[in-house]
Amino acid sequence: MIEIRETPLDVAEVTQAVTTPTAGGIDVFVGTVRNETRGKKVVRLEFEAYEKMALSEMEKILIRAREKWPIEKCAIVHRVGTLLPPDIAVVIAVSTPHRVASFEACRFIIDTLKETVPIWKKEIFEDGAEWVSAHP
Amino acid sequence: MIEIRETPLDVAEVTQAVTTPTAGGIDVFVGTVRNETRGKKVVRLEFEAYEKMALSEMEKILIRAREKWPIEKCAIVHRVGTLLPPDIAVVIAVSTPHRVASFEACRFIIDTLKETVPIWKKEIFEDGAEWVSAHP
Amino acid sequence: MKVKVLLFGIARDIAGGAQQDVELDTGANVDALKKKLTGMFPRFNDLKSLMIAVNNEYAHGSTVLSESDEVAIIPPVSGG
Amino acid sequence: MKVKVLLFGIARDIAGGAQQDVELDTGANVDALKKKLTGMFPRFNDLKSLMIAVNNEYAHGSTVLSESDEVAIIPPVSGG
Repeated sequence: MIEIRETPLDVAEVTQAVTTPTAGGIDVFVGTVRNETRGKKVVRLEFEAYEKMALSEMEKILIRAREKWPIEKCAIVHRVGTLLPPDIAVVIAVSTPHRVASFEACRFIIDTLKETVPIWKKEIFEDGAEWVSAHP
Repeated sequence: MIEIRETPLDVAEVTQAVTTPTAGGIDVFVGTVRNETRGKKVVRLEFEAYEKMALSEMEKILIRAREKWPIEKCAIVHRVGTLLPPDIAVVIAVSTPHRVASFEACRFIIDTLKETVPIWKKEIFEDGAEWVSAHP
Repeated sequence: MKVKVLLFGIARDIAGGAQQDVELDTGANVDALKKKLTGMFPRFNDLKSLMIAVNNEYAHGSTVLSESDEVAIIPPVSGG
Repeated sequence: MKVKVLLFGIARDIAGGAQQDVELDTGANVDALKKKLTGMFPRFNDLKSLMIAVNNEYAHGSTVLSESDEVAIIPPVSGG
């Protein structure tokens, strides 16, 4: 399950998608919108994606994760559009036969997603806006 | 949120319980019932708890986790009674301002729970039953 | 004195019941209780570990027991 | 040749639009495109990084472009 959606994300749905009787552990990472960053109040976030490439990069991450860990099922669902604190921006779920691998794989997936997947977020403050991580 | 229940666990409910606008990352661990162990088919599991002490030991684990990581909210909900693959036995959720701490704390909590919390599971096979980890 | 001991999991199966009264000398400690119990139920010796909880806390061997304590046998745990 | 370039995030804001036609010599590569773009929009130089994707894959500087390619500017990503 790899998706980009404009509608609210459902943690139970994504967890269900990776649930299988052969797995004993599922790790789920839920990225939520914080109401402040670097001491400034965040009014809302605007997420946008280069959707076709983003889906392809997510697919590559899951392939790499499957090479490293014995993954039963895994899922990445990312939201785009306007989000308010504490809306869910991303849900990643990984099921593995034993739990340690689920934690390691899930962390690898979110870490890599933040480096490679073409999705951008703009933080809207009360007095301005900023594309996150754009400048050194 | 620290609970022991006989009814099915709800991942969304536990995640919701730790969601807060001050956190940016939530890690959720979901322990499910596997349909086989050491090559044998598992028909069902029977979980039992020394409930009062189990709740108290879970509370201690969350206190220790809060000493180690900047946790916003955390929750442990464990199920008891008869479970079938792939039912959910435990849900642990941790929200932190930044994601790395949520992974580390969640893993610490499930690792410690498995060592200290007085809950027992019996695996029922087609040809017998066994209390897990009871013997060397 | 008579101490009521709660039993769980495999310990309950071995003892054949969820509660067991154990006669101990007044002032006996947790180690004395464990010795008495393994004498009554030698299969407790086969377990990977055998902890005693007193009033919902893991107890040291030197913890002194009284009749009013809530005492429980904690065989190896396997939650999660 | 004329290459159509898709722009996202801060790159779109800097260029003032989600798509930009760029005139390049036939056989020009990704490095040549980046040079042209930073010439047209000097504020691209202020970004932490500037990647080019060709047909939905991150491209090396030596990748040769053609008019039929789907080319996109990828400013620093910030999903998750």
